[in-house]
Amino acid sequence: MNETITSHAVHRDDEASKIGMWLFLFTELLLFGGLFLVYTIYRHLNSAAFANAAGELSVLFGTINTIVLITSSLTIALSISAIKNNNAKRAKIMLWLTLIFALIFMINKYFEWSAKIHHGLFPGMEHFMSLPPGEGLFFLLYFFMTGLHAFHIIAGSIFIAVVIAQLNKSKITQDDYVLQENAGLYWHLVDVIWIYLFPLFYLIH
Amino acid sequence: MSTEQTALPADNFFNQGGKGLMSWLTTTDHKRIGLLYMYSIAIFFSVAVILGLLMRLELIAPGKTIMEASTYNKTFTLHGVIMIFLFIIPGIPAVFGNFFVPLLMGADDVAFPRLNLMSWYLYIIGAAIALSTLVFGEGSADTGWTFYAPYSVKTGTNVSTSVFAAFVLGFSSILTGLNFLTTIHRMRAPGMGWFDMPLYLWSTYATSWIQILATPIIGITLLMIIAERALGVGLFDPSLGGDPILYQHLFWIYSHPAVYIMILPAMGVVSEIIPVFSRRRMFGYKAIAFSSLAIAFVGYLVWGHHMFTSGMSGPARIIFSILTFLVAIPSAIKVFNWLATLNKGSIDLQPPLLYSLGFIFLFLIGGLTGLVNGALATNTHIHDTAFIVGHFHYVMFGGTGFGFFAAMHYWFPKMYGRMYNIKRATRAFWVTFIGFNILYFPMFILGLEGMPRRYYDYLPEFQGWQVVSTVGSWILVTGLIMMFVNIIRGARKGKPAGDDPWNGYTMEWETSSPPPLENFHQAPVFKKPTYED
Amino acid sequence: MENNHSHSISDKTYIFIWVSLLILTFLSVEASFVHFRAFAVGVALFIATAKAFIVAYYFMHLKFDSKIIGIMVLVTGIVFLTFIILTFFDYGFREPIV
Amino acid sequence: MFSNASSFVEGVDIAFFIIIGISLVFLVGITAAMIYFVIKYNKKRHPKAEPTKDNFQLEIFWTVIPTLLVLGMFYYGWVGYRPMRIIPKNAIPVKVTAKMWSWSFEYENGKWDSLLIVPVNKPVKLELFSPDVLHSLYIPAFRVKEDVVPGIANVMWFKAQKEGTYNILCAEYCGQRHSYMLSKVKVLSQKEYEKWYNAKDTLAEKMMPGEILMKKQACIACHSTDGSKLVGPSFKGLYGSKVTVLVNGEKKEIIADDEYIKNSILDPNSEVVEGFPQGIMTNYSGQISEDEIKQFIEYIKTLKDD
Repeated sequence: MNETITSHAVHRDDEASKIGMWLFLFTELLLFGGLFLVYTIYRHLNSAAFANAAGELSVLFGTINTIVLITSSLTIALSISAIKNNNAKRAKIMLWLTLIFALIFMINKYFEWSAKIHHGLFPGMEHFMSLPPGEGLFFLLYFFMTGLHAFHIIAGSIFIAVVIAQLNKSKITQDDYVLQENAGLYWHLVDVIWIYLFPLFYLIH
Repeated sequence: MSTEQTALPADNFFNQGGKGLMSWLTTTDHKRIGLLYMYSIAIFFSVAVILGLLMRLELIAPGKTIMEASTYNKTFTLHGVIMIFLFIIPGIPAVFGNFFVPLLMGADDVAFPRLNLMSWYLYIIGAAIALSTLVFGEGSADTGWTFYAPYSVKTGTNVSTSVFAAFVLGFSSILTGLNFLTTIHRMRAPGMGWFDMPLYLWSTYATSWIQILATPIIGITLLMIIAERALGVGLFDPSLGGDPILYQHLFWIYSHPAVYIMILPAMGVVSEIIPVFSRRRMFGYKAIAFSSLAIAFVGYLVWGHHMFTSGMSGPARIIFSILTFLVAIPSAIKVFNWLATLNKGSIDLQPPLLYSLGFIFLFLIGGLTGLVNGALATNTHIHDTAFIVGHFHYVMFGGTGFGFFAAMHYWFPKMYGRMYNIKRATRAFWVTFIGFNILYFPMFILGLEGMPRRYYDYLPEFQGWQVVSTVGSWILVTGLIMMFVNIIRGARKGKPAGDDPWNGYTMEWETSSPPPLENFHQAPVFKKPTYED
Repeated sequence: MENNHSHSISDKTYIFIWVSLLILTFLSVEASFVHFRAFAVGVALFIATAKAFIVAYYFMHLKFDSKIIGIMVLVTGIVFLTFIILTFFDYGFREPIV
Repeated sequence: MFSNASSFVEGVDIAFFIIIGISLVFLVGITAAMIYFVIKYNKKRHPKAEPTKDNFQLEIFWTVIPTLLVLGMFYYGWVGYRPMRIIPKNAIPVKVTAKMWSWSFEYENGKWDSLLIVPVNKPVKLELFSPDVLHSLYIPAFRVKEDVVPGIANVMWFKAQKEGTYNILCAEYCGQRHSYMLSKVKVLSQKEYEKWYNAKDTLAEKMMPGEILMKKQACIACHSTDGSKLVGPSFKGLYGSKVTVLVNGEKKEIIADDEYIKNSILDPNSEVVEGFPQGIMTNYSGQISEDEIKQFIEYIKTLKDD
């Protein structure tokens, strides 16, 4: 992702960087889009099994993680408005907060996943294989989609860490903060995807 | 190269920006990256042509001729994977797009040059992975390039590796598209509005949108195949609630628009060439520009016509059939506008135009036989037969391939500053063109007679046309060799071509040939071209 | 340089947006305990879309960015919806699987 | 004009001729125009091009005409296709099993054959079933084709209108011996058909139960009974012989006895004979009973080396 916003040319075009980032986000959206399509069709074909399986997931865990991610979206938005006001220190604090929220999200996810794996619900495990038709698909998609999402959280966190480093080197300033803006865009996208994952997996039963 | 070097302008991108392999492998110059793509694509294309030749040879007689059935199945899979993912999809955009998108708009490079180089590396890595299946593991996949589940999940061959290669190549394709879109949005020369853009840029613009929005779907689908093969959980297994037909939906949601990734750039090239060689402005500029966008959009809506016999629901078959017919219209509009441009022009039948007219003829046959595929009744008969093989070779090779050759002959003097031998190029065209038709036309007849595709062996009654087709393959390859030898000789020893040998109007002809590293000696300003001189 | 985004959102507005997202989240959770039956999916997706819109419009600055980005987002959304709708032309009319 | 081997031929071929007819007009017209322009407006004869004048009406004209034409083509395509999806109630049901790599056809009275035998002028409904991968049942002479999808109950039908024998081919790529997945459809007169249908199963008299089973289960598509090597090892001389198998990647020599054969049917990938591909054979557990396995072994015992 880092590559999309670097340019060797002498002239700087922030608008181009932003368009490039948005285009990249579209591909990310459609990458998940393919999975959402699979989810939609399989839910349509196995609605009872999906509803049953969704009952296994903890609404509490999901809700906490939703709040955590929404809040992290707020902090990264605030960090951008801080750098706009030439407050690099506050920008950094807000980014660190975002990273902490990302960490909380992942820890939460870790406990959630290990609970499921403990119950043998991971694809290929014995209990998983004995599930009635459709329920296995639900858990498969659950692990696939939340796993891919978690992968994006990690990628986004690395992106944010790079931004912090650049802030430390004063390479991001009040006049040149498009990298930070793009990190924000990426992070919000991760949030938007979760906004859909949350009801689809935890809430509809 | 060295003796004639003096004849070319000294400040060209071959000389500037360093010499030696390393300077090429680390370049961010869009022209060099375009050439890197061209050289690598030429290699993979040759490999796939050889595989195709071997397949044709196998089919010259029923029963075993030169290879076992399992080898044959691997051969047509690899032929398909290489031709689709390594030649036709990146072909025109990555070679001529990289070289000429910035030049056509008077820019000094693409928007993200380093990303551009990364795309090439991803392409090479993907290609290496695809070809590694030849050497390592259980051999290359034997599923056909479509990787249909559940066979692709069951077979013992190395499907996961092939599929992963396609995934990496898809990523490369996305990044190229992203780069072009941003470039076209942001880097047009001062004064060049959207409707002043050369038509090639419009077709690239439409193509790039497909690359951005469709490719991720195949990416995730291929990941699902890998997951299914690794975990064996029944993602497409009906007894577990899945559905094998969903795989086909996902596959064609990408792969049908991908057909337009392949053909649109070729149409753009032809739209550049025809006005130049008939000395007049393109007839119906806006119609062509909009038809590119229309093709890109309607192209998203027609994937189901690959699945008319798959067990898809009745209403879906009907909807997809109507939509399929609609996509024919923008293509027809383009053809009529090209014709209208030729009419009353002052036509100079140079090799680029010859290839463009060859493109129109072959694409017409491909497109019109596509109508047979789109109609429900006839599709039932010819689906998955040699008719389809003939049809898509006319579109993909006759269309995109000839578009590629047209672009090569058109822009060659700008790229190398030299000219190839025109007479030899014309001769090579005719041999290629004739060989092409002898090779692929019999497939229509075979298909109508009921010869399914992907058949290693066939009933004796089909042999006559199979022999004709195989002989055609030899003629075609002769033509291709003649063409490439002529091009390579031109690049090494051709006469200096001058800056604007075709008397072209677009901005790439304003700079010297080959262009300097920074493309233009001074920042260009766009002026409306005066066509009729 | 066109870097001076004069039109920016105040921190207060951001916090207001954050609160509204939280409210929507709770609404969505609450709604899941009421049995809407056939509408459950619709309600959940409607609320999710409202949230996604708020995030995109304010947090992702679509409100202030050049129109072209908004159009691109719209096109992407339409293309994705088309995929789903057309696929349902198959699955919506299938005879039941045996 | 049409062969009329089935009731669909006419509709399909009419659609074909309409589409190809219109296409030919365009192909010939456009090609002729290209050649004409290149000659007439060659720069030698016509050194100065006339300026392009856009003509909006012309653009509309050549957008509308193709639109009408293609909608017409769609219509005829649909008309020719519609009857294929309307299955007559009185159609004779035949259960088709497509397996790697053979066809089998089972009738209502339990009669079974590897050829499709149908009466002339009677609708026949094929219920398509596949236990392994995708196949596609294609009868070119009848202009019909439908995929055989595992787990999905696809059906197709046709009414043969002429006595004779026609090819059945598999049109969806299904692996190594895809091109050998062939059969025939035999169209008999009503009388002959009834005679065949009501005759006692002659197969049962001529063959051992294990041999019939082997045909039904498509074993012989991969395993020969004459010693030739197909996808799997031949059954000839198998029983009691020593075979080298790979168990979890390790070589092991075992005797092909009852236990080994049974295991090879129910868990085919645990002991694969050296030199043969892994993962190809379908797992038959749940599809074959204990008794059937015994019949099967009895039959293999008779296939001795010469």
